[in-house]
Amino acid sequence: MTPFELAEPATLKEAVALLDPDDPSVRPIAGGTALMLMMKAGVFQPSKLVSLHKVNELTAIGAMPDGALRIGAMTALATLERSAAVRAHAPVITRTLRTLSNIRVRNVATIGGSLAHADPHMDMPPVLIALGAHVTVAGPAGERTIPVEQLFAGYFETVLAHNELITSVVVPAQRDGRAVYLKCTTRAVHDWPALGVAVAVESDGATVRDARVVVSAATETPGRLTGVEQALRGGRIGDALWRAAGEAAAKEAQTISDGQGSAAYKRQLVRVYVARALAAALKPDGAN
Amino acid sequence: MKFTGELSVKAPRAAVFEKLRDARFFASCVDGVRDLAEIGPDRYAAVFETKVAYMKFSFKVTVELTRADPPNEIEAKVEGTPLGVVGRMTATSQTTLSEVGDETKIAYAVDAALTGKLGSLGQPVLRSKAREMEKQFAARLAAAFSGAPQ
Amino acid sequence: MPTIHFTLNGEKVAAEVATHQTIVEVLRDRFELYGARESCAQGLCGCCTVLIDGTAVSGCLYLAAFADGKDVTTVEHLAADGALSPVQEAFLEAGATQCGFCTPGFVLMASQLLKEHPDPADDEIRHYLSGNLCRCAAYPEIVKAVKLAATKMRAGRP
Amino acid sequence: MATLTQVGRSVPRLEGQAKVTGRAEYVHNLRLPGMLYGKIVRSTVAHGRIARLDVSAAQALEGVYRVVTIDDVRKVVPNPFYGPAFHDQPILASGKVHYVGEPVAVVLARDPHVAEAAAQLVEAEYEELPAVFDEVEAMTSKAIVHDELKPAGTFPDLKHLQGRKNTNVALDFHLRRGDVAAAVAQADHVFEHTFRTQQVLHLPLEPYVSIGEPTDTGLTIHTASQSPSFVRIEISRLLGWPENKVRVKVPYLGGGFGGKLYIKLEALVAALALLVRRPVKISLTMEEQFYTLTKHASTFRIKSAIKDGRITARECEVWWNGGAYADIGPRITQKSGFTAPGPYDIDNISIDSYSLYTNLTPAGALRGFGIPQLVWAYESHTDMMARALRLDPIEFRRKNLLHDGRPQATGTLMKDAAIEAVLDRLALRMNWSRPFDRGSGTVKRGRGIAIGFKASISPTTSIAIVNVAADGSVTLYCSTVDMGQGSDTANAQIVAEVLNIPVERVKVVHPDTDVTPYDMATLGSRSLYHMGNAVRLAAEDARAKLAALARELGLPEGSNVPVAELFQKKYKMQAGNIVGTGSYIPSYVPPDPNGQTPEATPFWMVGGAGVEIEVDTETGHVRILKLINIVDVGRPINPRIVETQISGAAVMQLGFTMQEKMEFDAGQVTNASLADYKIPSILDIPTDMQNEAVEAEQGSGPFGAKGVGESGTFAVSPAIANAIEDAVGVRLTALPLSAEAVYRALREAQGAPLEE
Repeated sequence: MTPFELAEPATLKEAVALLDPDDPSVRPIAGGTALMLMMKAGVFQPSKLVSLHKVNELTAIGAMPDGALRIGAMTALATLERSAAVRAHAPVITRTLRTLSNIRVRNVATIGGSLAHADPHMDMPPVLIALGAHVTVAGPAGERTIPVEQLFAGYFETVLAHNELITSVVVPAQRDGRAVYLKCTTRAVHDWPALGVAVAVESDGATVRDARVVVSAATETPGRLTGVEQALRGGRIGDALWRAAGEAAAKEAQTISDGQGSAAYKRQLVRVYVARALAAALKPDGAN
Repeated sequence: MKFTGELSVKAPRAAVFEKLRDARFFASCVDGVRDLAEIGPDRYAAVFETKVAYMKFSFKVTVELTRADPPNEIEAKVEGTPLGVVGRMTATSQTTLSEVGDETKIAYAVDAALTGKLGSLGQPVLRSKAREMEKQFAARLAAAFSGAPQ
Repeated sequence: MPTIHFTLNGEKVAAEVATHQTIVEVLRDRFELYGARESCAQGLCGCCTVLIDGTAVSGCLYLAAFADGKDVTTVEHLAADGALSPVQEAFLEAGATQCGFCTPGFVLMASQLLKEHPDPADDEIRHYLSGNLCRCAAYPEIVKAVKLAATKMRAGRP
Repeated sequence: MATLTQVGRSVPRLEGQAKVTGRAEYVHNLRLPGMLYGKIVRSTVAHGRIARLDVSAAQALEGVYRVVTIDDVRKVVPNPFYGPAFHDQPILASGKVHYVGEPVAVVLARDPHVAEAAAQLVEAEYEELPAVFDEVEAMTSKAIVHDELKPAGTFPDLKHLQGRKNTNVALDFHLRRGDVAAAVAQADHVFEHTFRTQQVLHLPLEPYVSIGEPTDTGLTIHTASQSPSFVRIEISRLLGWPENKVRVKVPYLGGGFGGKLYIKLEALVAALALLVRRPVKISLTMEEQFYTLTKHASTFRIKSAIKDGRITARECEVWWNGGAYADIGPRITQKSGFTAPGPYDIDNISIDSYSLYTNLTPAGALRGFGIPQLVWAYESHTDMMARALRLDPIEFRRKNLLHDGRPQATGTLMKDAAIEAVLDRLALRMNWSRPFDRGSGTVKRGRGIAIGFKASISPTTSIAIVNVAADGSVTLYCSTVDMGQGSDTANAQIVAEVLNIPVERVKVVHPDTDVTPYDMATLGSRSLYHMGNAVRLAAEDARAKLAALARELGLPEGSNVPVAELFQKKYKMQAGNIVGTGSYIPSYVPPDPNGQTPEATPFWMVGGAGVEIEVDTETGHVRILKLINIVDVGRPINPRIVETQISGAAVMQLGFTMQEKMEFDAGQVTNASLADYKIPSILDIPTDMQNEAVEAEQGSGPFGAKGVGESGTFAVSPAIANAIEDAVGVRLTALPLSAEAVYRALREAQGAPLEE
């Protein structure tokens, strides 16, 4: 690694002011686990890092008046994993975090930092998209809101400006829906996912009322399969519907080849895992 | 990674061919190419720099015109080493020109690979980048032949 | 170069560090503590595990500057008074170390696990230690060692 | 045999306390005053002439001490080529580069970060040459990796190596026994299959690391090496110095597995240290290990003739992908060539084994010395034949097994090889005769077994010194390197047993060529047998001298006077030493041109594996439910350490079977990190893993023991492939057995192959 300037502002406002809209070599650093990898690999040589460690206003987890759950961006993933409020609000988040990277990384990495890193192999983005979450973002002009599904512009790229910071993640109140995340690895049990599938399904007893189906890792950015969602709505709950959804997903998802598998194989994984995730979400004893 | 595309420009095929086989012109259509220098007959060296999100990738590249069949086809090979890390970029491109009415259709096929340390980290990154560059390339090319400022 | 002040294995210390230095480098170069050691450099193998404010982190991905004001504990602290900790005893007795390079990381992670789960099931042990790698693959012995340590610790409690 | 008190006990490792407290010594930790750090600049092309090497920008960076190229190296090492088989490897690239990642220059700086940054500023340009990557293509390729080769002539078993030109074949080994053609002509059935294995690597968690330290009297090399004696001899040869001016010190190793053998960074740090007259340390990163040494990828064509359910002939053709430098590949080609037909009694045998140069990272020994590649092929082949003949795979094997007293392919008679016992125990532990649950729906279950064997390397020497102090405590001096296998503890147990003292009274001195005597190397499971015998002889020598001392002091035979009293009586104070020495080299007869020899090996190693698996037919994922490893280790010296060796070896091979593969693109490794090259974690191993050493005794071994480090690797891969076919009816012939490979095979079998 090469030397850089390290700024440690105490407030969000100072932090934003220290960033440079035109200079990508100035980056905010939260937990830093992902950024450190880039720096160690030599692909990122920062001129200045703006540490958010001393910014205290970004770590709260709390319910909002509309029943949504607001999670401060600097909340460590391990804190989220242990949070009773999170577990009660969306247990799929708790379950997903359990197998996300490893304990040491979860102890340090933050939810805001992991979203801003925008690696499509991350586990949380598909889950948050399925749950309809959005992020709040602070910039020089104030705050704005971006749905998580619109946050990712490409590999390691978000729609954030270089001087914008994610300040919180807001997970809306979940109705009676059930959400499931399935992670499929191909090189080892513990690995980055070759495919992540998150589904959130609401049912009217025998039929699907609404569904969100999100795939990640096998595609360039995490994203919803809206065609599949459309096809699911009103469908009769059961294996035939899940299989059909799997088929539709395999057609709709734009899978890519990499070290974890060919595009064709990943299409098969999408086919299988979308069906399995839907089945798991609507299993009679399936936990929410 | 492979990508293909085509576009039509309002210019005679021979003129398009001549322009395309001029490395300087070609390089001017590719975002991030600088310091182009001729190092031999139909061989050029350049630095290619591209940014993905907050990361910068620099390559020293050599471009070689491997085949020219006026006014139909041009084949070129690009090889580059990323500055600073073990790894390598290779790309071959094939450009075919055909006349469609008073326009010339340019069809191109590029097969590019990025290996080494950047491979696992950068391959997918550059893949998405390539798509973006391809769009820019097409736009600049179209602009060049439409008389619009380059 | 900024000076950081932190508590290291119970002792108040200060060190001048470069911004791009990691905590594992500083422990090695400034404090001659070698139990945390960089191997994969990606936070995946666990050889560089240290505890910061009581939680385990990968020292190779943790900027030393961030340790300012914090409490840093390394494997050397477990047997500071010369007596092995129950986890260390159990690793020794269960034969859970081969080449020993990954052992300090496993010992620290196992100690953390037993703090959170005094009587972990095999699955819990495997889950907790899934982010540590042992190329000699002493994994079955490591699971045995953690269970043995749990027994020792329960027996040792008043 | 008298009752043993110290041998056969599972005493904890002598160094266990140091390891659990993080205080064990590794070169990784060592820092010397005034030390410089070296960062290697590496080739970016697979094969090419260096057209231009410009170090000026790097040299100009603040904090850079010096940038070194081969021209500088030649000032201290005029002929800078090394290697155990051929002197083919330059200390830094000389004129040409032969693989991506080959060291081209080194930047020295006091701050490793500066060295790293400066290394990026070295500019190299290459004129590329045609390259060859595949071992079979290398046989006939027009791309020739080396223009010329000089055999090293170091080892007696490699004396026959030839200097070669215009070929990529470093060594070809041939064995002929009986008449294969005739047996094939008379056979009921003839089967022929081809199998492949991939490049994998050792990946010790302590990456390669060495320090060169100039001293008043010469040079000290602190190195994570499995072969300190070889390092001393080779470095002194390179420098033209007497051996005793080079001191090689080796503390514990953070894993080795065959990687840290012969010369890795030692010649480089030696040259650097002498050039700058300061200590120089080079620690490789995890990534750089991928540019240092791999395990041979291989292609194995195997053909068998069957008559009345017996294998009457076997023809083997094996191509080994040696990468850019031979390293110890020629020995692997030859030694593993001996056993290519497997542990079967076959009258007619033909073996052709080729060690080939390619433009990839050099390949060397990796836990098994070529044997896992061979067992993969012959045990997959054996199962395929049994299946085709509708014979039970265990019965088919049993009918063809090689028994003690029968000649093996080399003509050497089998002795103390518990092949049948291993097969029997496997069948029993697997409950082979009981009905088996085959799963249902999309999850199918299967089981498989395999057995393999290995000849130990020969002839090699080990020497040990046992020093009894005046208080009766004992120090053992030997150059066996403890890299986790527990050799210090086992050797101490042997000393303790012979001298009838508790093992705690024995201290083992780490390899230090100024102090510890010669040992060929710690490799190929040879140490417990060879060094164990030397240690036993040294301890017996000390015991005899103690007895002589007692006689000299007029004590009656068998009076058992404590050692401390003996010394006290002799010197009238606590003073003096008794030094015992032991040297061991087994007998060996080199093979004739047909590969025949009456003494191919001092001992045989046998390993078997059985697995139960389930396959997800929709994704191809294979889950190992049970893994049983049965080996013949003779009599275990330390049963618990033996068990960790068996299971550790099996898990390593499990990684090579299911998940590990170096990916190359035009000679470039594309997954050079633990993020992309996945070694087994605790979640990748079966929860039901059973390990067993069968009741056996190696007559010539120390207390009946023999080597164990590799036996657990032999049979794992084919056992799993056999179980996959058992579960879902598809046969995979290339490693690794990835989920995608299994799924593709399933689709192929359904007549609906998955597109590329």
